[in-house]
Amino acid sequence: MHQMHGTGETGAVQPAIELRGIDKRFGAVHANKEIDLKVDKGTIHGIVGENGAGKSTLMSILYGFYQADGGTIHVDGKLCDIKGSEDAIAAGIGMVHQHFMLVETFSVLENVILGVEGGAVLRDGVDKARVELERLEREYSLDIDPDAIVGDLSVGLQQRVEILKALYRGAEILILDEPTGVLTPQEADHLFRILATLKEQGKTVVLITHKLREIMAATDNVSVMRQGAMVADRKTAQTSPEELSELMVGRRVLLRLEKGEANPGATVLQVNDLCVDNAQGVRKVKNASFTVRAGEIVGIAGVSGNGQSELLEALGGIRSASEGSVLLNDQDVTPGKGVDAAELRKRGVAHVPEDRHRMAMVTGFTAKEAAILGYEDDPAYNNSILLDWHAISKATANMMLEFDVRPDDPDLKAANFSGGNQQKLVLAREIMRDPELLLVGQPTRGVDIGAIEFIHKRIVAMRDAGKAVLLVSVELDEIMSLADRILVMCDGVIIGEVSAAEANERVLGLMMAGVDPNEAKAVEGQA
Amino acid sequence: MSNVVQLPRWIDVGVLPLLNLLLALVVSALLVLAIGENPVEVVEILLYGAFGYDEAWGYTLYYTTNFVFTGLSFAVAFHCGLFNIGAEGQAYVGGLGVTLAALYLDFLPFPLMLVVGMMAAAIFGAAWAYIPAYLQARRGSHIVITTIMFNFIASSLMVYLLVNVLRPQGSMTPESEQIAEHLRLPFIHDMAAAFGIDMASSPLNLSFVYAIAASILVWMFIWHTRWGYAIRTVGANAVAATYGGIDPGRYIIIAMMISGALASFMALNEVMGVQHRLLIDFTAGYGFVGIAVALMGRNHPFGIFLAALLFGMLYQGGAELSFEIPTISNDMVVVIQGLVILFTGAMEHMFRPRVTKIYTAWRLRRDRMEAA
Amino acid sequence: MENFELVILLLDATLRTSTPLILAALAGMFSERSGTINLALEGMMLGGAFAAAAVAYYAGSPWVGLLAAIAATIALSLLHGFACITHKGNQVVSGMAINILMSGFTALVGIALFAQGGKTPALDKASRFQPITLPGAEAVRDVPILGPIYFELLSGHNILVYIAFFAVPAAWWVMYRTRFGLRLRAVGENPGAVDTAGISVVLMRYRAVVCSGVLVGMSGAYLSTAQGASFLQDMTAGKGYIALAAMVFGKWRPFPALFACLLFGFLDAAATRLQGVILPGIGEVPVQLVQALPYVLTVILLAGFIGRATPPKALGRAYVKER
Amino acid sequence: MQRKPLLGAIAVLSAFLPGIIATSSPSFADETIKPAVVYSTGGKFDGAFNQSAFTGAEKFKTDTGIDYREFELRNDTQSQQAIRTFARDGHDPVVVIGFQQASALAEVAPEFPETRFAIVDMVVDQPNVQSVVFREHEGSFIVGMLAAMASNSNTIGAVGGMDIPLIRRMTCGYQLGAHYAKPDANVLVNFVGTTGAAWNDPIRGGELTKTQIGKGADVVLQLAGGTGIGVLQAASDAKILGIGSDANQNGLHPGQVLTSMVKHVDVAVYEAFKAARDGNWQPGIKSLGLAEGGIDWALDENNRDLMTDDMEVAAKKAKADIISGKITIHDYMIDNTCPN
Repeated sequence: MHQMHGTGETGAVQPAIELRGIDKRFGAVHANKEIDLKVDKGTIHGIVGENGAGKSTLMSILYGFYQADGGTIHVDGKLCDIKGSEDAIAAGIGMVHQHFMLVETFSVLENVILGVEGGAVLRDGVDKARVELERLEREYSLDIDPDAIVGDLSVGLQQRVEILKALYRGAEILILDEPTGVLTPQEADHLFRILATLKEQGKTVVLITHKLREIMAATDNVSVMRQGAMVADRKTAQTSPEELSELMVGRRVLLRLEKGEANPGATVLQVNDLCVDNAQGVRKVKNASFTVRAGEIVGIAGVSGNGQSELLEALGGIRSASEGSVLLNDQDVTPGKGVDAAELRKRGVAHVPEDRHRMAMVTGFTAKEAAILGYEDDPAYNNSILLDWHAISKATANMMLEFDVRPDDPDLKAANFSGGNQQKLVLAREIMRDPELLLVGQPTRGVDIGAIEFIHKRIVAMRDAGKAVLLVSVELDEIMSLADRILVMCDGVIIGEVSAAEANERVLGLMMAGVDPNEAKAVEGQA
Repeated sequence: MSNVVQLPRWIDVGVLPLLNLLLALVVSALLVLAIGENPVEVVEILLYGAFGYDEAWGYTLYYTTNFVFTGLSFAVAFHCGLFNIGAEGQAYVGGLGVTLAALYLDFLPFPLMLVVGMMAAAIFGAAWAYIPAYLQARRGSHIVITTIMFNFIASSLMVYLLVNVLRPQGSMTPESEQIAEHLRLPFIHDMAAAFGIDMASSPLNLSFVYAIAASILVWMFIWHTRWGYAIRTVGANAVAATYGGIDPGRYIIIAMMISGALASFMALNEVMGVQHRLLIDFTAGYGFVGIAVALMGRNHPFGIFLAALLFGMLYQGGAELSFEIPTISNDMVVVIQGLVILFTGAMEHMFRPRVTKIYTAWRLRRDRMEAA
Repeated sequence: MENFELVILLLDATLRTSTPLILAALAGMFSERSGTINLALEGMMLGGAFAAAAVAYYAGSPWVGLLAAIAATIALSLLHGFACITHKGNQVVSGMAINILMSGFTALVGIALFAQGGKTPALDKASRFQPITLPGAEAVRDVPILGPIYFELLSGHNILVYIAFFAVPAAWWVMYRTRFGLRLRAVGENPGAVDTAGISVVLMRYRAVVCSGVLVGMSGAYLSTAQGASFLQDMTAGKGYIALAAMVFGKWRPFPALFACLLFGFLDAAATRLQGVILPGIGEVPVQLVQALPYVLTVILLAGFIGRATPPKALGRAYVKER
Repeated sequence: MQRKPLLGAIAVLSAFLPGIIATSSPSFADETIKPAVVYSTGGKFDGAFNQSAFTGAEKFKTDTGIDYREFELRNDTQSQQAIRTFARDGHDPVVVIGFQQASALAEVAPEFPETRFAIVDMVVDQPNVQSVVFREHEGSFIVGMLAAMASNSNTIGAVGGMDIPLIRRMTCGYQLGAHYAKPDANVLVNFVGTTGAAWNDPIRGGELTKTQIGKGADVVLQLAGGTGIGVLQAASDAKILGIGSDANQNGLHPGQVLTSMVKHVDVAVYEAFKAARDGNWQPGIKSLGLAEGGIDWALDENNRDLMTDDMEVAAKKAKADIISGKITIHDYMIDNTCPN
């Protein structure tokens, strides 16, 4: 691991950014509560917090994407009235967004000059920009072809374009919002080297992440946010992951869920050499082979975007297999040829997808309508031709009772439930069908703390009831605390398997980067 | 988590559409003033023309019949997330189906023809909708553009058929032969006369009863069957539909074919009910009125019926208008129609924030008073 | 030689028929490349045609009419923008609304102003755009081959025809070689990128629909004050939709759109001339088939059978900052 | 057996019944009639066919002071409602303009046996309908002669509206007339379309004219209702001669319109109104041609200078010959062919 501990040379210098009492509400949601923040010049400053803690909102306010309801922003000691991105850019602030703000059909150069074209006609500006871009590339070792079409570049390179965009605009302060979410560990390391170079050149970097590993590795100072409030500022050298995670969550979390030994039975799911392509025809899952047995939880770990989503979607019948086969209780259920989500459900596969909003919920529907998604053909919900809304209401009320969904009103629009309650409703819908196999992706993403424990317990209860569970999560903690066996995916390939007992972050991290499991364990042994 | 204030239904489906309608009417009234006529007089004539005498009612409901069908057509596709701009062409081709059935199967007894005519219209209309639906579902072709194109293609095709195939020997007008007398839909006034009720004669015919039945069936289908559920799921969130095992492509095709069939039922009214032959451009823009009707009726059959009645009134009253005030033609009705689509369709969000604010304030005050 | 002359005549007519299509297709392109669907071309063209004819009649000058047409279509564009950009309304619905609205509105106002059943009075020579003879046209008239090409085909059109053909490279240059064009294309692909670059998405899209308005205004004026001599009810007769089809057929690019317009214009010109003509060996030409060809071709293109038409990525979506 | 004479008497009676009613019913001999006109889709300001009808109605209004009601169709489906509305409101007579409305009238007329209807350009066989048809080919024959004589290029053109026998009959007469005057004249014929829209598309009309001019035509006849405005405009723009039809269109582009084939729809309307008022209205077919003054060619101050003495003499002679039967012109509608 590339290490970059804080140098501690911060002190009396004027802070590059100072936020005082920033306050922001979205309707009923208090996203930022009177936030104060100081970022010293020439440092890498981390901001950590759970999903939904308000980190991105805060940075979007700094970048002029949103207007704060209250508070002031000072850049280099001067009060700045930032009304839009153009003001932030003028103040020397650049931002690399979580979802890149790039025009995919444009070349690198066109993307870089967008907004600072240097004249009404492109030609003059473009030539100057090309020279300047080459200088920046040399200076920060950001190698990239200025004429490449951005859509053809890898995610890592696209991120470099974003950084170049900011530098080209003369940014002295660079904000990166969850920059490693889509990167492999190696790419992430490269990114951190770039950030170190930036720091050496005197730039200030603000790094938003929820990954403590990155904070410890890359930052000088760190601020912690929890539920819209700024709860602590620390020098990275003087804190520990344990302290930070406690600050983030607000209480000591049980990293290991109390659960009994697994008692695996017969093989329920058998996947043989499965290949899955995405809509563009790019192979995302390459020859995956594994089994899931009754009474065990198999976890799939990996950096997001390495094929786990496609694998889960294929097993759920949403994507077709390009090659290979899938057996469920020894019967062929290879997705595609006649086997879709409906067919799999009939055979006892329940699926809690990764992206609840996009997939498992229709937010415009009422709770009871959402509660039959995928099961609308069920005779229990139908009279001869008409839907039996009375029975559906009753079933929904039952789900709400069993899974503690609040408010327990089957006629309320799904959109009016909190994320945790929506997730509980989805789990209820899928689990209460008593399936043979539960596919579950990112079960606690965007879910409040209280609900996480509940959800974890229900998943373990499924296992203990002798069901097979396949869990996909990018949260290593979650994988390690829930899974009995862990498969690691990298670039569409299942790199290897580790038992829950021998798993730790280091080994999994190396495997996620594509290192062979045996080698990874050996490296771990040396360390 | 959510910051969306859920407005009660009576505001959502009652107050907001009415506000938008009101705005459309106010703008129209200003236009009438600008032309130098008296809006009050115009409204009087409109209302008199629509309801003032026995026969007017019949005409109003006759137009309503068309608009119910085209409105339902738009709504069914809309529930599946599709903009079917092609009702015009689908109804046109549906008319061909009815005509062919009536001309070539004229040996059938009337009760059988009732069914056969309806099926012929439905099959032709659905078939015309099938191609854009298939292209949208399986090849991702934008259905708005393809349905517009198909309106024009239908128009060319029908001109060709009417001029070269269907036009009887020696006739100069591009229209088909008359369909046999015993195959025509009975007029409501004739049916009433059979029961000894005296009604003024008007083009209102049996298809009005069809329209009401179709409204009820569509309502049942959309909200009370699993297929309707599937269609709504596809419309609201196609990814979730796939996740749930509902093939969006399949339901896009189903919804569009139902939509095409509903649009083509308009031809029952026009061809079997009133004109008794296939005329060039018999659809006369009624397909487009369907868009306004569905948007105003919030895509609910009951709302659609009310909106169709409103437009039926405007059409019939508007015809009267052009008889009475030469400076105002029935183009006034077209203007109102455009404004209604603009305000209730494209600018539907204009009043919502303000109404929400007023409603929330009112609720807060009420709650506080109750607490006190 | 006779056939050559026929071809020249047909191409000559093609130029005249394509002109309004070219202007409107470019108009559609400006709007759609910025992310705003413009189904309202038909209605705007109609509005422009009416304004041009009515004002030219009173003012006695086609140029004043042209300005009026452009003013009218800019106003309609702003209305479309107000619904789609400001209120984030449905762009398809807004377009349809404007088409229907203008169909009624022009007739209504026409009747109120002129009491001629929705027509405007016939314009005299001074109030219409007149043919321009290009320099040297008369001189080369009798030169074989080149003479007819220059004299019949290229010379003798009115100024709007030349403007339309000049507008294509101009639009290309603006779109691909200027700051405005870069931003306009960017806002149609990823408005977020434009917003974070410190440029107002809303303003950018409004500017794009205004450009659209200027161009479609000219195409409307062409119909009523250059090609024709008065406004007639619904005189556009679907030309706005054909232009839209040509723009799609040209994959939202100026030069391919030009060729699509020429093709569609040619088909229209040919169909007009083939009406009721009995060709030896073929019999009567099914003119309706020729007339339907542009639509059929566009559908086939959209179906992906002859190359893919990829619309701008953000087309049809109002820009909402994501949370 | 004994009932036979009675039946026969009824049969004979009923054959004359319309006539008897028309002439003897006192309610029909009425000074205060409420006449109405339903124009076809071109609208009353089409500058041609409908406008001619409008002129006739207006003339009746000025002459008698009796006001009338009118309606312009937006599309053909409105026809029935319009006719029915007038009849129901007690309007009588109701004059319907254009062949497109024939089937609508055939439907409505029996519902109002007391109302007197008239239709121009088509025959509707009903006891209360007067059908006014014109022998247009007689007029187009004469303007064909004039066109051929006025042409320098020896090529003349005609642009028809809708491609129907009614218009083919006129183009045929035009051809025959041209060849009568100049056997080697080259006659170009084009049609705008096959639907009602062809009557209202001046831009297409202009386009076709430009092509004919390109092919060498220097006299072009319009036979296209509202579309014809575009034909004459294009002819005038190109500084060649146009020929009007239906109404006298010589004044539209003075000096650029050779003559007009006048079809007196105005007279037909006026006569129908007047006959109804005077109580001598007759159902049945009324065929109008040169002899009856229903068809003519126009000579006035606008085209005086275009007309040579030769031409004028020839036209007048031909007119006399047609009336006298010395020249018979083939009627295209008899066999759907045109002899060459």
